[in-house]
Amino acid sequence: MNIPAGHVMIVAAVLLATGLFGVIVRRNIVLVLMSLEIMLNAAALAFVAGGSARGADGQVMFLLILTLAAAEVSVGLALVLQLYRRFKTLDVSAAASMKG
Amino acid sequence: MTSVFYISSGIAVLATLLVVTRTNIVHALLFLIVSLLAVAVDLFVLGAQLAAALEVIIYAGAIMVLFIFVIMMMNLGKAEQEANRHRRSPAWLAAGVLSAVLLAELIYVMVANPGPPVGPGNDPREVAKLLYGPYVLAVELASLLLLSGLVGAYHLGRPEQSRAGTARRLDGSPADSSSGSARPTGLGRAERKTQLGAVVAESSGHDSAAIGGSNAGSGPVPTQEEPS
Amino acid sequence: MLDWLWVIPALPLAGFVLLVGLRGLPRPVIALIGVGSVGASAALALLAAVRYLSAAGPVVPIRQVLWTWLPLTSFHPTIGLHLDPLSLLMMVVVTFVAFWIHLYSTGYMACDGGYGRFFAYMNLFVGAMLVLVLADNLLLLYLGWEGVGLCSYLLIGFWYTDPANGRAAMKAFIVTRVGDAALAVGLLLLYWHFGTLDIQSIALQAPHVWVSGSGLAIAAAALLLGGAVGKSAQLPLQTWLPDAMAGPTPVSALIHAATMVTAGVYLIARMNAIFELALPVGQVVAVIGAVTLLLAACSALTQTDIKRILAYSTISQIGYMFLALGVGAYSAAMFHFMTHAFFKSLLFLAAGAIILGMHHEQNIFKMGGLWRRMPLTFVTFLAGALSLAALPFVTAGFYSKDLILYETLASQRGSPVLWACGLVGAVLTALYTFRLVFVVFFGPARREPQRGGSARGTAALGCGSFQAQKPEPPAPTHISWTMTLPLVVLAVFAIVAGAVELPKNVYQVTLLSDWLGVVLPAAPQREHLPSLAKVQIIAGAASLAGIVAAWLLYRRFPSAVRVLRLVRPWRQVYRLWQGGWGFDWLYRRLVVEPFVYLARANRRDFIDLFYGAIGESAKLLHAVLSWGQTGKVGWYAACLVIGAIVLITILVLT
Amino acid sequence: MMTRDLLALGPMLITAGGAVVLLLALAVCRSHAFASAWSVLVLAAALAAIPMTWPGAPASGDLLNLLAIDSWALAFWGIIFGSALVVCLLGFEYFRPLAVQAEEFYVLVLLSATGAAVLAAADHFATVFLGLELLSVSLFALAAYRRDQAISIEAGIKYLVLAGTSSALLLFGLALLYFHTASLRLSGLAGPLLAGHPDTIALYAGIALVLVAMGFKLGLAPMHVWTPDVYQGSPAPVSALVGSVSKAGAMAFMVRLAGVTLTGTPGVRNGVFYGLLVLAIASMFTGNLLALRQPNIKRLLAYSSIAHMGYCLLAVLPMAAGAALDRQAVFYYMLAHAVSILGAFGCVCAASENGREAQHVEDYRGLAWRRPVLAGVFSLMLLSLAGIPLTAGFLGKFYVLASGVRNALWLPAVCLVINSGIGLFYYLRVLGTLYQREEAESPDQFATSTAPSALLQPSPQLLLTHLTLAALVVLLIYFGLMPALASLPM
Repeated sequence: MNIPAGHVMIVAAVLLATGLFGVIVRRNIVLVLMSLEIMLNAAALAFVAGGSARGADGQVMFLLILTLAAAEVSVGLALVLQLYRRFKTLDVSAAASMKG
Repeated sequence: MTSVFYISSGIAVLATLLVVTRTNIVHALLFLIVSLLAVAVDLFVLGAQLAAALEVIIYAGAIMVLFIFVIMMMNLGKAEQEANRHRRSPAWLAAGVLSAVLLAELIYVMVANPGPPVGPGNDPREVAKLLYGPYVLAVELASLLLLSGLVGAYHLGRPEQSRAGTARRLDGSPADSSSGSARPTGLGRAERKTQLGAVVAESSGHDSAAIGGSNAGSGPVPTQEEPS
Repeated sequence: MLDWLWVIPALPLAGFVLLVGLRGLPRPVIALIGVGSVGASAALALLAAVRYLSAAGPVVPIRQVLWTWLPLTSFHPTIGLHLDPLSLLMMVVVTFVAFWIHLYSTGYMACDGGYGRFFAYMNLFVGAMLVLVLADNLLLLYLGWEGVGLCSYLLIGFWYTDPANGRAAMKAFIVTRVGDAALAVGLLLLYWHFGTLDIQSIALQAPHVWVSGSGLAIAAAALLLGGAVGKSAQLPLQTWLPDAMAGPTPVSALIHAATMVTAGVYLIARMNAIFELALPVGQVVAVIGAVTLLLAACSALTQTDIKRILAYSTISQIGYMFLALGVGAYSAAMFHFMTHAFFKSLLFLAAGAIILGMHHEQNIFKMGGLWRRMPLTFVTFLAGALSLAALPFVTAGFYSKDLILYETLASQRGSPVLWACGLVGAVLTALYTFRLVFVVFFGPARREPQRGGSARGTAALGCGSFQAQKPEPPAPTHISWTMTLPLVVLAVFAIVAGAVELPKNVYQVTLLSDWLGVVLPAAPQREHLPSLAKVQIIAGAASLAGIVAAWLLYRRFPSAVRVLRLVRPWRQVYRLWQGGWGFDWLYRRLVVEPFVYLARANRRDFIDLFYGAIGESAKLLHAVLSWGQTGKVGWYAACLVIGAIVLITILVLT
Repeated sequence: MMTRDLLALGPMLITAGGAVVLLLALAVCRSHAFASAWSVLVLAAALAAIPMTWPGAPASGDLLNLLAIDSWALAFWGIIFGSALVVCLLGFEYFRPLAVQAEEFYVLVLLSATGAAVLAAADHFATVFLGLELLSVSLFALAAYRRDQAISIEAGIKYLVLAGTSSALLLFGLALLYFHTASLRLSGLAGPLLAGHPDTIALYAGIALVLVAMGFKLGLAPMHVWTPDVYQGSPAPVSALVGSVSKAGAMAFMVRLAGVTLTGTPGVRNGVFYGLLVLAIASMFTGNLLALRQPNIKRLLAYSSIAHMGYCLLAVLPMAAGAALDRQAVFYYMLAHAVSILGAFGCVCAASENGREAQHVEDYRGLAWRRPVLAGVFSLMLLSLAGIPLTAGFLGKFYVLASGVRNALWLPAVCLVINSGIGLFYYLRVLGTLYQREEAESPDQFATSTAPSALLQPSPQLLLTHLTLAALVVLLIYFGLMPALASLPM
């Protein structure tokens, strides 16, 4: 197998940047959460790529990131419910009363 | 194998781009699942079978199901197309430029320092050995992390409490703490249902218990009441 | 030995904290805390003195470092106490006198609305003074110094509903601050040169670092003197003290006798090592003292307000102390400080009793014939007055003043001119003191005083019918034992306290000077010493002459004064003296009005524009940055990305 | 061996176990008082366990190889658990009148304190991110804890999205570092950086991403934007938690990171140094300028904490030498900051009535005449934040400045001094408001002996809050006068 690991990292970086883009521009809170998942997934991929030539530590980190994603999404979706209850919308820009 | 990697990576990137640009949230979600599956293929190619399996089972499986639940519960399909009309505004351009700059920097870094080549990958058994060897503390901490997510999701996702408490508080008079934090009474439960009715309006037949159950995500909520 | 030394300043401070923290306490509890803390402190101070004096072997200063503040750097300001004979004397006198003043105040202020506040401030005042006295480094001393200044401000303006009192407090604060600024610069100078503010190490190093008479030593001493002059109300910063009479009378007693004004004397005595290196400044000190004592005595002669007379007399007496310090007779200055503390506090307290008895009448010419009505007050006041007027061979005041006069002649730094000033001052002192006595206590009664000078205290302290809203406190209808006992005790001390140091032709006692000699150098003596007896007789004669003159002018031929006041040049002089030699007028013209004018003229100048521009640009930046706080999540995430881009760029490129 | 490991982990085990036990107990019986008392007890036990563990155990065995439980970590555990304890105390009376179910609050506080403790002791990428995330995930829910309030939900969402983003960046950075050094250990970084590793560019990029995440947690400009919104929207005890526990954990890790990554040839400053320098100066100015005219007291405190973290970085910058003095300065600064910010938010709690938080500066107008003791405490806390002598804040700032001067870091030191001046302006603005009279009142407040003393008779609903504040005042003065803790060996 002759994939340069740098290429895997580049794929991960592209996913990360795409996720960032999503977080910045999307107003739908569910889409923002999805973008977060994309970013976490990208980081997880990077860890596995980093570990492929070495011990299994990369996969352990992958697993740990997975738990993080699960925990974050559960709280995040609960917040989505609350947002919808308060503002009757999923637009995060509705929740921008605090500023200045 | 090499070509598989590049093809699946291409699919992943493409699908991800579609995720962040779609107006229809269900479409976006489907593209996200495609992206996750493509990444799972990448992981498999990299020799991380366990990671690939978990990516499919947990990411594309469990976690995405959570999203689907929420989307269905709120009946988001149509409403959200309106909210995303503002595409291709200057904000999108600026965000695109920012992300692109960051990406360019990262790619520059990776091209300048390509790092070691990809190795053969690791057996799931090695992962297991590590998990219950040097990483045992990390596993415990991960469980605490899940616990924390669970408690948080429970608290936030729990249906509204008796409205009486809220109304009294809005008046400014001190709410009676016992009724404020106690389990909702029968009346409260009924009210709760009506309130949820508004939330779950036109949802596809999930009752209120589904919210609590789906949000916890990682298991049953210990103090959740019986579904009515 | 004396590990508990820190308790002595801590007690009044704790009393302050308690009184401020726990408000709404019943009056007896307030009195118990206020008086008890100072009383306990005084008892401990006496105990410390006994322990210290009875210790075997040579007198060794005790140093107690409580803790080091800011220990990490080269600058180690310690919170430490230093006990040597000088600070011991100050500590004992301060706590002792302050205790009696506090006790007296429980009666005097009994009906005042701000009872708790009063005792809180008084305790803080004493605590700050003790910190000042016991400090082992100049920084802590400065802390106490400022604390004393703050308390004087609070107490002078105690009845703050009357704007005049507020103005007087402000004046005291601002005028002394002029001196404080000089002192602060002096401390910086000392720190700059010695790398420490520890008093003992400065005293040790000073002779090695600075040559005697070097410019820097003179500058340092002059700056310290500036501070001392401000605090001790000497020329040219004396103007605040007469106005400081706006406070309640016990406050005046405390300021004049024990705490504030003697701080300057203490500072010079404490830093004598610096002053010994700057003899020209010592000359200045002596001249300031001599001139001040004369000017203030003249002013005292013309005042009609009983408290103002005493105030000018304080300035004058501190002038004596400065004179002694200037000629190098440090222990004579401290001796006079001690006797002065007793008789001046006595005089103020007795004056307070008179003022209460006269329903807050302070004009002496509206009093008269009080000796019958208030016999106890009269006797004690007389004791104080005799001591102040330095009645020969009987009173403490005579011995201390005589010592100063003698040292002025005997010291190499003294001169006959200074001595003559002191002597004239002595005549004037006796004159104005007995003017006061004769006018107030003899002659026809001009107003019916309250009977009560001798009344035994009753348990229930009745108060007048006024309420606390009145700026003046309502008068207690009875003068309780708490007010008379301090008078008696202090009267005894005003007479006998001189026994610690007697001239050798009377009965040689040199307790005080031997004792203080450990820390304070003796004045260098001339070769041809003047005859002790001759000097004494002249001084005694001066005092007696003053008393007799007072009797003649104010008792025997009172019309003479009235006539005198009508004569044209005398009238001018009288007005000049009464106005305190016009210093207030001068300062208003020279300082206040130009400053106000400049401030008005400068309201919109270019420096303002500069600062305004800074302010405006800060506002502008604030507006820009606030605009960045849009509250939008997407923008916030973009900020994260910007941060990432910036950091990666910086880290990778450098 | 195992026993010693457990002992070393003791304080953390106590909080984690305490959280689980509390959760189980809540399944049986819900009681706010019990939950509060239990969490206070647990945190007190954790605090008490710290001296037993001191000065920390050497890493040994599987249990400890992910953490570095040294005196540094233990000292910060003291701050973290102590602050969490105060937050629990404040929370009891804050949540009591509210209709919100309050028991989970304590579980989450315990978990977040555990997370911060892990972060403070983290020596391995796994523990870095697990600690950080345990802290964050608990804080998401805590920030949104008052579900009945829109701004609380808003704060929760903002924090979730941004913390999620920053942790993704952190993870990517850690992955980069792992990829290029083959080590998941923090201390594994020093070697490659020193030895002229071929992939330094990637290493620095990875470190930069880690710094972004830590800067986010600490609220350093330009990653500071979330701070005011989260501080404002969260319930006041949670704001206090964010200001103390979360900052202490992140700063402890920041120093570890700086100690490893700033190493290099002495005198040669690498990119990490300049990165931190930019963060420090930007944070000082941004925080203070934003606070200048801020009318909301919670936002003002948020901005002030941005500036404070910038000040603190001044003592992190010379960490290359690893001088104990600089570490002590950072520790003392964080200690003082924790005490002051907890006290300030405690005052916000105490000033709030019936669940309505007194957020606006105007709410405090004339507080000194209504509740003089509270106003006095608040003034003390503000003075400490402003760095006025005789308070802990002054000594903290002094040490940090001394650290900067000792290491000839003139530019940030000058910036600190300038910013202290700017800072004084808005602290005094709030102080002035406290003492402004609302209307004419009786002239001699001090003397009215009939008025019930606020200290003797605090409103019974806020007894615990007042006692907590009193304890904080004592600590503030104590730390301001006797910096004994500043010379802990670290």
